[in-house]
Amino acid sequence: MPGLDDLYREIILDHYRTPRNRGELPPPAVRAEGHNPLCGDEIQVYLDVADGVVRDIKVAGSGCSISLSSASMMSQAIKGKSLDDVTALVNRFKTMMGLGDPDAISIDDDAASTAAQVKLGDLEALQGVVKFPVRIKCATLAWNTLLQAMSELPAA
Amino acid sequence: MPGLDDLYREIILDHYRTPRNRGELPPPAVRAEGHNPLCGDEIQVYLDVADGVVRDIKVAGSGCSISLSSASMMSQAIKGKSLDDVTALVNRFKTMMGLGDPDAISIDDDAASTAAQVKLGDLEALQGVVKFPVRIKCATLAWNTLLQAMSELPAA
Amino acid sequence: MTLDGALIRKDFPIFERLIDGAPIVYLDSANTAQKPRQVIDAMSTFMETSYAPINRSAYRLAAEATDAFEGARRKIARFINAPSVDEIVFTKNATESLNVVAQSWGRANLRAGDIVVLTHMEHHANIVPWHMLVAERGIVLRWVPLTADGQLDLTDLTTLLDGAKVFSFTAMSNVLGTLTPVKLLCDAAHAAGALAVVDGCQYVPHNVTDVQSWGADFLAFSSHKLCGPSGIGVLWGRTELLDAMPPFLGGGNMIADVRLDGFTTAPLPAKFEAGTPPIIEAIGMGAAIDYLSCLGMANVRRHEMDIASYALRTLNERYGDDITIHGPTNIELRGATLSFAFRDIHPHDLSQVLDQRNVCVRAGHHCAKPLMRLLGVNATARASFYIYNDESDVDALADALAGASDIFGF
Amino acid sequence: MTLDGALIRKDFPIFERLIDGAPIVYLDSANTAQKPRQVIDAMSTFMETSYAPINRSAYRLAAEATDAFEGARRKIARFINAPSVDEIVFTKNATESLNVVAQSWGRANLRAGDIVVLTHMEHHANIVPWHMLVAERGIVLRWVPLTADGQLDLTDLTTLLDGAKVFSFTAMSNVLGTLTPVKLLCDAAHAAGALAVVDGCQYVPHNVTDVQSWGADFLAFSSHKLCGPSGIGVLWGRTELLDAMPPFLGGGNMIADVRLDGFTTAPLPAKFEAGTPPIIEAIGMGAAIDYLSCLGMANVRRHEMDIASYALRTLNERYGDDITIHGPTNIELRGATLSFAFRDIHPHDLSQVLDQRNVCVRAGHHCAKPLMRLLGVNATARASFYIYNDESDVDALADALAGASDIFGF
Ligand SMILES: Cc1ncc(COP(=O)(O)O)c(C=O)c1O
Ligand SMILES: Cc1ncc(COP(=O)(O)O)c(C=O)c1O
Repeated sequence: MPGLDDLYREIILDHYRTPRNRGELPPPAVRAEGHNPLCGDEIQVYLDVADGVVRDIKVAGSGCSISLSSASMMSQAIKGKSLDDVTALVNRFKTMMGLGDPDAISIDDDAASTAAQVKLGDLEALQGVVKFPVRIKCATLAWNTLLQAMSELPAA
Repeated sequence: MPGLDDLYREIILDHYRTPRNRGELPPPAVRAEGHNPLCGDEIQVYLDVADGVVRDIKVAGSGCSISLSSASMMSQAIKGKSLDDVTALVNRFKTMMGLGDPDAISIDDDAASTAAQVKLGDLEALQGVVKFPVRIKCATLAWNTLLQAMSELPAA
Repeated sequence: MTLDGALIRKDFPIFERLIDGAPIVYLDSANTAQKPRQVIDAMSTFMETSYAPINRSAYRLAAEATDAFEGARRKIARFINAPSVDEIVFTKNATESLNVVAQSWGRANLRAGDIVVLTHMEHHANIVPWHMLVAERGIVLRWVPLTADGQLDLTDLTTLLDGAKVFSFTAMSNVLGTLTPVKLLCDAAHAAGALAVVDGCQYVPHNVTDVQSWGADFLAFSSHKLCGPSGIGVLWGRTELLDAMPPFLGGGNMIADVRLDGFTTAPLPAKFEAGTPPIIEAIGMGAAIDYLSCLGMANVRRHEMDIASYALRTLNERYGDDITIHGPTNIELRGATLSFAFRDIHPHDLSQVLDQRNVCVRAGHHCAKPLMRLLGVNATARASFYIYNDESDVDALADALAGASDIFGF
Repeated sequence: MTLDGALIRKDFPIFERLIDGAPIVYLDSANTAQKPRQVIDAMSTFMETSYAPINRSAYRLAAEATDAFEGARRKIARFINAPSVDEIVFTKNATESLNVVAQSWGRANLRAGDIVVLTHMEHHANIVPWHMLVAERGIVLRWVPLTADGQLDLTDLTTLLDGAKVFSFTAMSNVLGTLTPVKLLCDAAHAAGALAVVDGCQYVPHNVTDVQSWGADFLAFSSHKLCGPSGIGVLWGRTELLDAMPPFLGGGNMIADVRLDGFTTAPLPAKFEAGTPPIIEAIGMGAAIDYLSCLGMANVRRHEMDIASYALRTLNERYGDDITIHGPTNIELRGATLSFAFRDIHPHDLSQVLDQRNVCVRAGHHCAKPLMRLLGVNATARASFYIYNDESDVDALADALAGASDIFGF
């Protein structure tokens, strides 16, 4: 059985205690809301994109250590990145979470290899979550909310 | 395990092969229809009552040996009887079928003892049906249809 | 591979039971199938070692139970070749599955005068839910008639389907044994702009099922007829349809959020699975599907064709005009479910007499009263064969029929 | 009689299982209860020796199975003191039971503007079905508020019930553990001319239940919370009400007759039991009720009061202000279900950490989001105790909580 050390790595607890990019953004930043229906957690992602680049991102709401630290690390990782890079990162992260869902299979080879190259950085610390399948939904909550925010961006 | 001899007594097969009082009666005789939803059997009972006495009864419809012989014996047994005697006979017959349902409990002592005195005659042959619980519904189909017909009689 | 009924029977503890000193000749599998040790053990072991709530708790025992439960869903998706596991909705039985289609999809999409086409050989489960919409909504039912040998009469199918919104039909009749041309019917429904709803209750346990090659829109079936436990059924539906439908039952698990003033629904399949699901039953159904898959559904079908051929031949040769077997005589067009009339003996009496030799056949209307009326009977006797049956069971039936004549004195 | 949790655990095979070398401390029975060997064996034995269809066939095996199935129904009727066994309707779970009330009784009797009163501590199963009628029919919901210690605040009950058609409430909160004054609430509903619908999901497994002394109109509960299998629940309702209601699901078994142009319904309880019922599950539920009856429900209640007292005392003494236990402190007013907040640790993390010591508690909104919002939290941790728990389990919980502080560095 996996131990708690796999889950609660120091860097995760650090992001949990001191979340980065916490707060809200006024319009025209896009706002999306995510629920984890299993535990009641609610997260809001605010996304400010200009010229295809994430200028700013903020995260609000409440959740457990895994969902909030994942949100915090995500916000750090994507700030300043192009939307293409963000998409690649999301795919990379979801792959790490073992989410080989049918949709993912349809990614073409190019995109898949791009995804493999994207650097996860701090996010690697969340790898241990895979051993605790129930928590995967916590780790991916912010990411799904981010995807939703991106889908609501005005067409460029 | 009970044997088939308990069920298919000679007298039952006789009533099945040669049903008594088979047919229909024109109005003002009352008509009631009974279904056995389990096997699809359908029976019609026609009841002609005057001055509180069953002047005539006919049975139509189709069914298995148990339901049709029970109907035939019933028709013989109640023809010419007063409605009170018929009610007593129905109770007696249902008691023999082991139908100690909550409603039956509410019969007062007088009625119960009257019921006990009513002569079943040929109908005793159906006693073996109790050992085949699934067939009880067959044996009582005509009787329940009779009760329904009685409930539809015009008030005296 | 040829299946060996006698060998398969060894997996089913009930065939060790003796009644009056003899084993049971179970010929009522179209009603409900017996359970192999593998299914019984899977359920017991799960309750003994891994029982826990599904999907709602963070501890390991619950994660393990959830994996087992969702694993069963994946097995079912593969078994019917569903494009996505999220399209497998657990219900309590096929009846509920068909009611979900009629009540949830139907209420959202059908208005007065809308046409739903059924066939004359449907089970009540595929009739009454639509009758309820006739009463509630004023939809109109049309019925595909039957040929003399109990097949669908498709002569006027195009006319019947003209303007229809739904064509709901069984893939195999539970009375006549008739297999219907499912793919052709799905295509015809779609050509008319109607949905194709398949009642797979009698088909899925006995044949290779592929909803994608059929091109069906919905499929309903039950666990208990495929050697799994009672208390669980499946509704498969295409994602777009399920996504667009309103939920059916409200409660826990099917929601994304609940406030004092309203609620939002969870994604598929949770949206249609309100309340605590049939957890132990899903484990059992998964084990049944493993068991059947191991035999191979093509082999199951071949085994049943062999038995059905032998049964038709034996009964007809032995009893000639004294027996009338309903449904197609061409084995390619039927399963191993035989409804029959024997002399003038009422099916109920017949079943009772056969039971004295431990031959279990069902007597009744088989929840298909419209078909019974078409056949001009109140009831039939029905012998239905499955993997654990073989030619010896046919012989037992044929022998027992002889005994029936004696009692009723012909 | 005093119950001995350690002795009772011996009847439950799952407590022989070791995870990381230690047995499981199962504190999630409010979610779903574990199964005693008696239940597991009853189901296995039934499948091994007596499995057959119910009610539709004439052979002995089927008659035997029918007797067993209907015997379970009689046990349940006695267990809740129903006036008639025909008032016991088998459903798939309590959620379906409540949906039958809302959808079948509700659609037939509720119009736009009609008032349904709920409480602020209801489970989603007793909220969403009514929300669906709000959306479909325009009925109006009113909510009985709570006091600071998690009881129903009945100050304005008469006003809330004024003009109401239905008062639907839980007999025990699955979050707060609060027992509600069921008889008083039924009387108040009736005084206002409203029906009294009791959600007995959390109450029936833990207390003596008597629907007649309550004077209730409907009662819903599930088998899986009272040590029976999943896949089966019960709706009890008064005969006059059930008789007058339209059927809910259409299909086999619930009909008297079916024609091409319509159908008529069967008498109770068949009218509400469309399709093949949960046969094996009814046998299991009957065995669970035998098991509980043998312990004695008054003893079960006393046992749980003892554990709840000990838990409140132990946790409060040991953790003081670091722990907040929701719900009444008076043991007479609560069951052994404790929701709590521990320091600032998120319940999900708490549950995960407790699980390392095999302490299984649920973290989440417990399908009661409106109540969560009232408490001002997204989630709570919840420890719920049952017959197989004892003081040692409380100690295990208390010890494991200490470990949680370490990880989160307080
Ligand atoms: C109070 C209450 N009502 C209803 C339910 C729903 O029960 P089920 O999930 O068995 O349908 C539950 C359990 O989850 C409950 O605790
Ligand atoms: C063709 C057909 N459809 C539907 C059903 C209903 O299945 P269930 O009773 O499992 O809901 C049956 C079985 O009784 C059937 O044979």
